[in-house]
Amino acid sequence: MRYVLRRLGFFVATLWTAMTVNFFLPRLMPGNPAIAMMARFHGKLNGQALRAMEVAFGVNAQESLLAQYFAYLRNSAVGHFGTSLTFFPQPVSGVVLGALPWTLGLVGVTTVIAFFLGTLIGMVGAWERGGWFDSILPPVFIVLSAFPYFWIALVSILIFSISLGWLPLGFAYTNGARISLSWPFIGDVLVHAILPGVTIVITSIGGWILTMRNNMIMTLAEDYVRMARAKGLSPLRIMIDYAGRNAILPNLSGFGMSLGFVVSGAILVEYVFSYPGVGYMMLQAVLNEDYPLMQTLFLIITLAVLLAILAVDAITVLLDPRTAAAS
Amino acid sequence: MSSAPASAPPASNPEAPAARPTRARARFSVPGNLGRAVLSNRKAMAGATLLAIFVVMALVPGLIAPGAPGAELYPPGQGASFAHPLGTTSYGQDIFTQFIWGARASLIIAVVAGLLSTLLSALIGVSAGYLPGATDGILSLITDVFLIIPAFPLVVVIAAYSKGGGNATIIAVLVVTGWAYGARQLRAQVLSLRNRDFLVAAKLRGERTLRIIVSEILPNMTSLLVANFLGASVYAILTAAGLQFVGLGNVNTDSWGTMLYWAQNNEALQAGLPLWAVAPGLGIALLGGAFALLNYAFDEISNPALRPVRGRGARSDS
Amino acid sequence: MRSAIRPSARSGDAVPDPILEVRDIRVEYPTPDGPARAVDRVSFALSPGEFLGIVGESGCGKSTLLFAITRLLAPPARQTAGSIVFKGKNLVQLTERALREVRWRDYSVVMQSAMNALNPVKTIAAQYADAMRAHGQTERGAIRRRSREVLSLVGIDPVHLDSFPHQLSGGMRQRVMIAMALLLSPELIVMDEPTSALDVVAQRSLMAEIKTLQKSLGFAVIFVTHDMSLVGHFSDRLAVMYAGVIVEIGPTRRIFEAPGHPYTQGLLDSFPSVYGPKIPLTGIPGAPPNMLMLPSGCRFHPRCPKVMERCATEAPALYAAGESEIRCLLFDSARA
Amino acid sequence: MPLLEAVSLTRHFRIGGLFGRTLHAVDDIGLALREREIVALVGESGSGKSTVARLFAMVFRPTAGDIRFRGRSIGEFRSRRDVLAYRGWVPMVFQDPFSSLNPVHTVGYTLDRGLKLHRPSLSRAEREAEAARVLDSVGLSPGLQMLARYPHELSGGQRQRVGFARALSLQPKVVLADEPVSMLDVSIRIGLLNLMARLCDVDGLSFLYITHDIASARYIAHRVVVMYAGQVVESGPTEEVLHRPVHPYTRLLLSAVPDPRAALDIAATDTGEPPRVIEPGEGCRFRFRCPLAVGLCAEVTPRLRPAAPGHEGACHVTVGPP
Amino acid sequence: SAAAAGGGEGGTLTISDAQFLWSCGFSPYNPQSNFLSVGVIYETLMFVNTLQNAKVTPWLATSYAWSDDNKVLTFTIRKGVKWTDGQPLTAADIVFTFNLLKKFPALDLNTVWAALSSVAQKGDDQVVMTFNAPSVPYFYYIADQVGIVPEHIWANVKNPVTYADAKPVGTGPFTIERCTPQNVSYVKNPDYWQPGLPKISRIEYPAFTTNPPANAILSTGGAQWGGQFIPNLKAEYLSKSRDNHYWFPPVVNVAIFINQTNPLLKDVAVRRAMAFAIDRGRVAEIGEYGYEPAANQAGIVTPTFASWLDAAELKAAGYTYDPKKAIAILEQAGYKRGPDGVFASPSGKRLSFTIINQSAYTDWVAALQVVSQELAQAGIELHVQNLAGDDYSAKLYNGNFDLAYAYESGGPTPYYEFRQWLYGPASAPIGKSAATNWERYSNKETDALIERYAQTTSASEQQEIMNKLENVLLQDVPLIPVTEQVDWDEYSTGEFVGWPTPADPYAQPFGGYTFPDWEIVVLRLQKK
Ligand SMILES: Nc1ncnc2c1ncn2[C@@H]1O[C@H](COP(=O)(O)OP(=O)(O)OP(=O)(O)O)[C@@H](O)[C@H]1O
Ligand SMILES: Nc1ncnc2c1ncn2[C@@H]1O[C@H](COP(=O)(O)OP(=O)(O)OP(=O)(O)O)[C@@H](O)[C@H]1O
Ligand SMILES: [Mg+2]
Ligand SMILES: [Mg+2]
Repeated sequence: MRYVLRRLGFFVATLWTAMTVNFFLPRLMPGNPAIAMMARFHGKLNGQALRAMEVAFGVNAQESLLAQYFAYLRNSAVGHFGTSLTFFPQPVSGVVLGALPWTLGLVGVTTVIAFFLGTLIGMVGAWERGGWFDSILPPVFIVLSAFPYFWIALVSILIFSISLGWLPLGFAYTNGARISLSWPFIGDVLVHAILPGVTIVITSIGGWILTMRNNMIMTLAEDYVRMARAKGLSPLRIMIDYAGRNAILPNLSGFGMSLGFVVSGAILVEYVFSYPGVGYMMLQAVLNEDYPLMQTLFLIITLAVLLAILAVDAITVLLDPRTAAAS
Repeated sequence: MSSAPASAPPASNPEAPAARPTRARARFSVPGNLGRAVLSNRKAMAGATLLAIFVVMALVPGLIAPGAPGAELYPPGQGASFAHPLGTTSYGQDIFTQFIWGARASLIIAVVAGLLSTLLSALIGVSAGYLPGATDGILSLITDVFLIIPAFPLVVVIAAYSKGGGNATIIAVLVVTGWAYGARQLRAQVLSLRNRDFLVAAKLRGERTLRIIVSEILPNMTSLLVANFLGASVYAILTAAGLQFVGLGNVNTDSWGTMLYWAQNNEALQAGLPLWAVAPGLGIALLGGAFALLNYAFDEISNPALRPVRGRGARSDS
Repeated sequence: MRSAIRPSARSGDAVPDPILEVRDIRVEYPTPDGPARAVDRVSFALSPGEFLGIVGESGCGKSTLLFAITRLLAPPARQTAGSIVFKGKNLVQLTERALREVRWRDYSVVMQSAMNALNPVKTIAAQYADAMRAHGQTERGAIRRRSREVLSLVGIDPVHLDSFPHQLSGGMRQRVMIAMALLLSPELIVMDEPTSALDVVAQRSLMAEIKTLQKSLGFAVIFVTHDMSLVGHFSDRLAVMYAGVIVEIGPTRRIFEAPGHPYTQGLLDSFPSVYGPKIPLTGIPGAPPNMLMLPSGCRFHPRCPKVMERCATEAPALYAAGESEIRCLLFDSARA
Repeated sequence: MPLLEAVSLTRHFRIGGLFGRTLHAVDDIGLALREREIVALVGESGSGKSTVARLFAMVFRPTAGDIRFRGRSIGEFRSRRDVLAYRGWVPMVFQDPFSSLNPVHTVGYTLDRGLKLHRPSLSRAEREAEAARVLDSVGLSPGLQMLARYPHELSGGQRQRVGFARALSLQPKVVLADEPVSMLDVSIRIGLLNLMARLCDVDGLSFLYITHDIASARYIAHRVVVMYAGQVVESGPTEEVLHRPVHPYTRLLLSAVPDPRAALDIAATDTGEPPRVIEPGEGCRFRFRCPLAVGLCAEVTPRLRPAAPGHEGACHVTVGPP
Repeated sequence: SAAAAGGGEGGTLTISDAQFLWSCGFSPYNPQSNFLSVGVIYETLMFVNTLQNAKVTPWLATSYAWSDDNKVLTFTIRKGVKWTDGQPLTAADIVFTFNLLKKFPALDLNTVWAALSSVAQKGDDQVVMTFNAPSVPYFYYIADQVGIVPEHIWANVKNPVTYADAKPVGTGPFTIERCTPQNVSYVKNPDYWQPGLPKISRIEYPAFTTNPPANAILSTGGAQWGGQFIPNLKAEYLSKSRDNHYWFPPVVNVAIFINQTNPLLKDVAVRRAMAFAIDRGRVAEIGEYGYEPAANQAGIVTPTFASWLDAAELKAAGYTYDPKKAIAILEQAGYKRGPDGVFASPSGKRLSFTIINQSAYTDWVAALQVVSQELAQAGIELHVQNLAGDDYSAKLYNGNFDLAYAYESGGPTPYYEFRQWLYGPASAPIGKSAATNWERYSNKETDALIERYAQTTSASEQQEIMNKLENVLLQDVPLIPVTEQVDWDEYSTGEFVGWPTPADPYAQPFGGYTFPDWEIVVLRLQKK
């Protein structure tokens, strides 16, 4: 009971803090959206258009900051996120909903893949400690994880798209293709996801390998693993059911966090690959001072993290009977 | 049958034989042994060597590559040659010079941001772990909130806001968004230390709380603090590079991230000047890699259970 | 003028038809300062149904020996010599796959701390089932039936089969472990300090229970502990270890009545008694040796009250002394 | 007047938060320690022995009751000076020699800090000399050399002695020794017990010796206090309690004490289950395991009553109802 | 490719340009996205060609006429034009369109209602526009920049300001088939009023978030028309195919705007010295890879507007790169060089300035590095402050700068740029946002000249006025044109022909932003 209350308090406090930060931060920035928009046009716009935009965006409608803040809280609560300035005059919710599936699909799926692959490699590495598998894969991936993501992405675009021409150099699907649930389109999407996906996995897998390997090594020294060997269980069963299952538990909470960070991690990926997801949108929102869009994205990311943590909490309880008892 | 107990220890000091500090160096919790430990670990050695090279580059770039990194002095777009080992940029700057000078900014960001966020982590994490009840609750909540608030977008926003502030702002941003993870780890560690009798002993001795934290708890966490510092440094290197790459840093600084920004803007990879992008990219990667390797190895050093098993070689006579 | 009788030569006639014969086992831990020999040339034999206690101070290599016997040494430990013949098969030569056959069916293990030896995320029933399935018993009903049976044997309500380890008290967990060891009715159960995590009262009552089970089911037991007094009542034979070697082995009663090795004497002298006269005890001066820097000659000589000159240079063998064998030059009748 | 005395000492812990329950770690106990006396506090795991020590050491505050040092309630010690003084008179030796020394500090540092805080009149050199002297006195010689050692360079027995030295350097009146030998090898254990006895005889120290090893209690203690589930169930002169135990728990405990030379005698039916101390309610807390339990035991908590001069027990059956 | 498969017989034109993600709104009055619709979907009354001295081509209007006092402009509307929903275009639609802009000033991107007083229908095919004052230059905004919308649809739009217009109904040669944030697909309007046009069947306009993929797709033949800066054009584009071509016609000046309120910069000697100290050729070479030509101090973009240039005056003024001259000017004006080589005013103020710049425009950042190195040689210290877009713009518009690197929007003649630069009433005090004239130049005579130009349709008079305005730039140096901003235009003749070229500059070449010009281009294009 106390546990549930604590969790609840934590969620509310986090959400509120995030929303507040996210309200005030952009407002501290100089300039206004109309000016930001002008800047983007590289002088092609007539100077008078600035006035027109200021009127359209309503940026000069002066209201006290506090009033704006409460209006913002109220509107957020009922799912009113306003109109995007970058994608004027589209409603923010539509813009975000259009972009979210792509990000979740690409970055979300690859994060899950990276987690499972990394966990697997860490597990097998620890199991085969000192063997060739363990001496090669973990160190290589751990060093790779310190590489700048965008750089690996750029180099792989150069090699696989531009030089070899094997894979598309960006986008979520072929331009002009009709978005549908047909096999050709899905195939098209998958082909487009290979390069960004693989680069994400390559650069993010190291962390999982490291923690899983360390946990696994600790777990392998536990008496119950020795006990499992003593019982004559098959190595696979010991590795997965006895050592692995226990070793993965500490990793789960990290996984919850990272699932939520999918959205933020997407920024560079989508920037490099012209991927039409929320990460790129975030960057645009910041550059264009698109408060409504920025705030909604922030909110969504925060909510995503919280939801992911909630989900992971639930999974942890399923996997680890002790947590249920502790609460 | 019985003879004089030739080597019997004096009765007053029964444990003397075992008291010789023979196994002292097998323990690594004492910072003094750190260097030795690093030397004995291959991964740590590799990381330390790389780091040493970068440190030299950062300290005396002028010795390795005399000349101003930003000066547009040479014919633009040259390939690698004896005069320009990495060629020149589209603006006629020497890429090698830029590369060497760029180490400094990246290293400074890594070290300073790493240190500051470790400091903040330690302050908040240790206080939360050691102080009871409400203090812990509030500090933990703050930590969690900072963990949850999406860091990179926050970084982007702050960086965009504080444009032109240079490295100081980037570092501030990295610290603000980077400390929470470490604080949480440190808190957990303190919680496990909290009920150790030596802390009770210190309290019973009459030590004040601050002194207990500073001189009894913190020294016990050196390995975690070091790991934390290394992790925070990698985070700083990568995030700063990412920021500079998307153009949110100060584009006039001499850093690898900025070099990449310029290279990317001039499409160095496609335009036949791949070294312009490859060199700083590798620089960041290797610097990050050096920290990562050190960290990886440090896990092994500070946690004996993780030490590598060298399958062969140690087998003795039988 | 008796000659030193090597245990291998003797075990055959002392214990007819041993179920387990351990010969010259040596185990090393590689360390930065060279290999630490935690177990050195240990030999003994065990008859069916026999209860062998192994005692010695903390760190003298008891657990290591036990894990070597059960082939459960985990890296970095390495067995560098010796054979372990169990029911006619040399376990050292068996492949991991062949070993899996033998394990649990023919011998099982009870470990020191039941909390750590039970997988915390699986129910007791699942852990029992794993063991039985690994040995060909796949029928659910039979698994369930047998699980209930063994739990009842150790006096635990079978409803606890569906509990997780953390839901049981320490004493119950230990019993669960012992029941698990009985699942496949093995002929040998190896126990590594199975009660040391328990309160004294619980410790004694569990020991009594083990003894009862052993008598009724007839399995042999190797029982490792550092608590000499604990095995006094229960074991048929006793092996006393010091710094990786067996210094004395013989019938328990005999050792308690007339300890031969000065170390054994010292051990017995270190326990105050609740009964009898209150006498000042001296214990054993000094501390156990560092495994990396073992004293030359007899490993006990730096602490030995009866040390002789040759002790520092000459490593004693196990010498027969009545029903016991003692590793002390005092008993070297050949030279004495 | 006893040197150190607990009167109706009670300590409860709240567990489980909002709808949490109360754990009665120590419930209304009385305990007195005279000068130059070793009192053994025995009882099984979780019976509240450490909690009593920590209450005496002012690690915890009592939920109820009082602790008096030379007749003065220690609750009155409020100023830092008073508290410091008390801590110097009544130091604690910890159960676990491995966790009670900070691995990053030398033996010298540990001792020096204590001296600096408690005996500020000593100069730096005097403190060093004093530390070395105390180390020598507990058999860690040469003391001067020991000062530079780190804990990991010491064996368990040596650490335990450092722990003693740390307490002794403060020139204490009473030492609270919480299971000081439970983690040690037999060969080292006895040496420490001998040291305690000597300190009591020679230097006139008092000890609260906490253990669950009744044989070692007999070996050094003048009096024995038996605790069960947070309460004192029996107390009296050592030989008296051991030879004529009145409480069924004391008897059980004694029957579990190994005497290799004697025949085995233990009720195999007793499970050794931990006592129930979470909201225990009225009634004898041992009744669930007690072979003698009668109806009254479930209704009325037995109180300590004299069974013989200086020997008290709390049992309806053996000592009689209140 | 999948796109080509759906192209039909006319072929699919793919445009490559670095944009942000599409918002899929096509309102012709949304400044962020109107370039996607004005022209190809919403057509204009006339087409005014910037590259051919403002040559006018009739479009939705067949003719226009100014009244004698240049205060009334009358258009005759074309007959037989249909909206893509089948309704006919009428003069009422034009009247409705302009009155919509009046009602909702946020839509009036060119502030035409600053000059207009009324728009009314005359007869069934004429529209009469009345101005407050003679306003000849407004013809360009009214005829060429305002997309005409159908009254029968827009009259029902509640709030045209926030109306996205996802399914636009226009008169143009294309309609929107599909739009996703990543791509806009145009498909030909089969009932277009110019028979036989357009010849191409589809246009795909993908959104690239950064330059490199846009460039890559262009050079690998995935797109046929591009409008972005390609750093190493030869290696990266031209060498890839013999069909790949480029044409970068300059249109406006990139200039150093000099804050006229800065006490040190008030001194014309300082401004002139700077104009001499900058090697425009080198800036163009290093900063712009030589693709953007050096500008001249007269402010006339050449060769585009070469006929307007008073070459003799320019030559006489002699603003060639000459650091010695710069130093001489300063010394003559009483400035003294300090020990650090930087000049100081007689009152001891160092000639040290900060120039604000857009950090996102890497070519400018590079260009300014050259500029600051050059000014340093002439004893003027320059700090470059590269700012994020919004920060930069805020400073620029509010006049919070010493110097600013920037440009103004142009028009079909140099007049437009000069008006933006120099017209005093269009400016604002420091601290208030100025739409144009960011350097806060203020000169009554100049203002009068600019106003007089608006009153005449006489070419010779216009030329005379322009000569005087050029002189203002030469003598007063309110700003220093450094390079000439070009329209980046890369195209492939592999699939389509009919592109504008220097030999046939029938429209501004690149599609993005240069509306309605890109409509003119796609109407000319045809399969090879
Ligand atoms: N992983 C290891 N690396 C090096 N030495 C080890 C390792 N594990 C154990 N040892 C050493 O081997 C020796 C024997 O250890 P073992 O655990 O067998 O002792 P034990 O008799 O079972 O002690 P205890 O009674 O404390 O369980 C000890 O000296 C120990 O320090
Ligand atoms: N800080 C605390 N918070 C909550 N419960 C506690 C705390 N300290 C002790 N307890 C509980 O109080 C009871 C008595 O504990 P205590 O440590 O005094 O027992 P003990 O007799 O010393 O046991 P042992 O012999 O195992 O050391 C136990 O049930 C314990 O769980
Ligand atoms: Mg052991
Ligand atoms: Mg205790």
